[in-house]
Amino acid sequence: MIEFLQMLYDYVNYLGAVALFIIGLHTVVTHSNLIKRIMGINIMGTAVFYFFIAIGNVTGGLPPILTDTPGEYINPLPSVLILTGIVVVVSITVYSLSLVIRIYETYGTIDQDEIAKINERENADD
Amino acid sequence: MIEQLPILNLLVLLSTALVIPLFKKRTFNMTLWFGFFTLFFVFISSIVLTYHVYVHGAFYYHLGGHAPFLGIELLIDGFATFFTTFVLGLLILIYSYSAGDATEGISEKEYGRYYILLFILLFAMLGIIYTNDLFNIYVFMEILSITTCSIISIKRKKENYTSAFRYVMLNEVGSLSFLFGVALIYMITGFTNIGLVADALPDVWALYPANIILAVGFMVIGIGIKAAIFPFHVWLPDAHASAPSSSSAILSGIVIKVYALIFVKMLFRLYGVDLLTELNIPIILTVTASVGMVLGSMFAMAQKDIKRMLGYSSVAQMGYIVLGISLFSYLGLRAAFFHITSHALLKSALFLSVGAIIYKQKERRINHYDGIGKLMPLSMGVFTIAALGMIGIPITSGFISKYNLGLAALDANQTILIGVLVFSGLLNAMYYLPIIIQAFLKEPKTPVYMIKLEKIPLTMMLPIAILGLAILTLGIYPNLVMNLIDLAVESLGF
Amino acid sequence: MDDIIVKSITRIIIPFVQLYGIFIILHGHVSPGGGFSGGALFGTSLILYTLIFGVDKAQKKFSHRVSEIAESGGILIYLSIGVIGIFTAGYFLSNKAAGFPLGEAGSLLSGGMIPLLMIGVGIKVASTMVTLFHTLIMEERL
Amino acid sequence: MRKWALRILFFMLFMLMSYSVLQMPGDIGLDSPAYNEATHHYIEESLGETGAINIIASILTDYRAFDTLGETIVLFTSIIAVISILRPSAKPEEEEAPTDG
Amino acid sequence: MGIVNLIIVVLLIVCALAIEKMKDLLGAVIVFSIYSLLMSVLWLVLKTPDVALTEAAIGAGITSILFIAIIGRTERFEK
Repeated sequence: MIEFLQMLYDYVNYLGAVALFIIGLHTVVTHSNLIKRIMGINIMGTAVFYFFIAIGNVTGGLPPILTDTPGEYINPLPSVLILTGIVVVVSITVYSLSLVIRIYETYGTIDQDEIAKINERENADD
Repeated sequence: MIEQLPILNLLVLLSTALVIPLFKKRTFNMTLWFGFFTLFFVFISSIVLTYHVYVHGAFYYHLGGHAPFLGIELLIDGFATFFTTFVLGLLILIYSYSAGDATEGISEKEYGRYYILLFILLFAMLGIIYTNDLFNIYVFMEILSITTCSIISIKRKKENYTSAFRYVMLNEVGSLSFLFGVALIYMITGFTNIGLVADALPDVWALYPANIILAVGFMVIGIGIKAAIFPFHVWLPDAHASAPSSSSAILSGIVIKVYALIFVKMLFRLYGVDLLTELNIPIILTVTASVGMVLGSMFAMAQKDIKRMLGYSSVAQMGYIVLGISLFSYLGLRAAFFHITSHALLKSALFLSVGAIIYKQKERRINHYDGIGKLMPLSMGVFTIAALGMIGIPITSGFISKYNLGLAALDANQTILIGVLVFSGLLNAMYYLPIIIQAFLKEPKTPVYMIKLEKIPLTMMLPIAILGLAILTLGIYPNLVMNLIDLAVESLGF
Repeated sequence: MDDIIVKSITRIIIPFVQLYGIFIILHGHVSPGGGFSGGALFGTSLILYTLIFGVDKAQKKFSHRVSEIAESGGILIYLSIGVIGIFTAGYFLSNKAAGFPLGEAGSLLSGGMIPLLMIGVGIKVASTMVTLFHTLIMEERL
Repeated sequence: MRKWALRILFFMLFMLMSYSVLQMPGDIGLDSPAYNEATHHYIEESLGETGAINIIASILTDYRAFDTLGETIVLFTSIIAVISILRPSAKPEEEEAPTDG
Repeated sequence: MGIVNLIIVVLLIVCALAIEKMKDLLGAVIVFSIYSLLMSVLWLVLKTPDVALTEAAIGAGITSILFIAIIGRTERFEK
């Protein structure tokens, strides 16, 4: 039991990232509110980035900026990939937010289910 | 000098997109000609590249001159050059069409932006085909997903906003799943270069199987969503139906094919046949492809809007491509590649001719197409050729690809797949033939005010006619591209 | 907001935030930070200006034309520095091989093309953030 | 009902992934497979090859500068997309009532 | 250091669940901002200052501002 808990403690970063990923995915899939779904995408994104950072981590390591301090540096590559990733997710967020504004202006709601209802009603009228 | 051509292609496309907003007065014609020259230059240079690769073999381009395990690497081989040339050639046709019909729902102020997005889209597609680095694929995939969504939503209608929103959400889930897969791969190999990862995987497979299984799952699902492979196709019909016609042709004809190409690249370059066979991926893919082929056609039959029908038909046709890939054999891959080219031509021809009809008649409902063949003989004629190709009638390119698929299935001893192919062809016939019959045999309902034969700008007519000819040419002389396809298949390690 | 205190404090703070943003962009190669974070900080200062003084005033300072030029210009700087590499070293985006002076480690003028690229990225990110904010909060009007 | 089914499904997915995660290389540090010769090369040689003491900056804008280019293009695309959606169109367009297809 | 890490991870999960549960979108955005800040602190703990700085500026700063701007233009409560 202690060993298992110790193992969980060792893997806390990976497990946390996985949990956040699942929570984000759940938010995207189940919620009908569009802004909530965008938040879900953001949570998923940070979870993946967190996973990357956890891969690059070295216990007791130094930040990857060369100094005279003795010690091992952490793996710099994941951080670089993440810097790119963060900006990408922000761009997607901004784009979807602008879509939300337009959807609100044309439909008067930002709820996926209500939008589907409105669409159905209009198609029935044709 | 020839080694610089791939990067030059990318840079030329990119700078075109960047320079368009700098024009003080964005006149439509100027943008158009400027873009056309760019496309023409890139097309010529990619033909030169194809020839070079055909004669001298594949080569690598190391960005910044760094070794592949440090930096990013482009791989220019038969696979990349053939498909870039093909994509560019098709895009020139669609571009010329869009010069006449970009008006469909796009306001005049947006023309410039539409072409900026188009060039960035092309940049991303070329980049994604050239690159040999997993993370670079992710970055290009994101560029591709934003541009595809925005060329849908640039048409300011409300259904465009909702379908673009659904598309962007699913796309992002797909991209992040792919990135998670990349993380899992990076965790055990320490590389993002596809070649190096592929070398390392067999050793790692024994140590950390959980990583690889999860990574395969995430990556297949991620790209599956983007390529609209069967269970993940929900976004496609809405998105493709609501976009402007030229965009629909690009989305349905080219973009999902590019994702299919990444799918191929990932399966065969990254994981390799042995590992995937051990994970039973071929069987899973075969089953989903067969189900997708049948169900996609069935959904298509139920549609009243012609563009939605074409969208569902794309889902079914992606099934054919995945079926060819899932056989994991030389013949299967060859058939899949031929179907990618042939379906890109067919679907573009269908969307463009339907676009011409919508441009003229402002009508998208199928049951209002009575007698349209008499009013617009050329558009409807090309529509007929392409529809016959979809069904798989001889002398069209669709027949050759189905024939090749059948051969590949026989070669793999899976005779049941032939039954599925024939059944799916019958289903195709059931929804394409009525339109043709209706268009040519019935009398037009409202002939009074448009009795004149079609009067459509030459820039729109010419691409449609060329596409129709190309379909027939490929149907009669398939060997025109077969050599290049063989080269492409061989470059994947068969 | 018409509060005089808020306005004066913002007037004092904004130059410092912008200076800090520029500092982070220029010191990207010797300390944490770089084009993205610095550009985002610089953009945030302009967003603050917009929040306090209103969109109209902010748009006078940062018009559509300026933002268009800054956006394309940032990437074009990046590209043109990369293209130098093609001519001198044979590879796009080469640094040392292309003959950029590496300088003394740890000083501001080191790293060859790295600070130059960071400046391009910083311009791009800052202008993008501001333009996005303006576009998103602006009510539709003619 | 559907809500709970989905919750259970996601929980099972979580358990599955956690189970797999526990079999992954956990030795965070110098022995982990990701800390390979490429990492050592970045740490030891980057100063000589790029002249920047911030390794992240040297990878970001030298070794993998093409990714950064791609990323600025993502930003560029997103802003073009946002403007194309939100910026008011020309005056005559505006007076037209939104038409339905 | 491990304990700090653990606490932050637990807080992150709590924040994520709160974002999912909250009906008030403005509240959810504020929690999201806290989430981003926590994430950037966590990345600082994991010795990646560059990423932490970027996340603090972009994730906690600009994304939250944009979310709030959008909520101001649309609805505040989820149905």
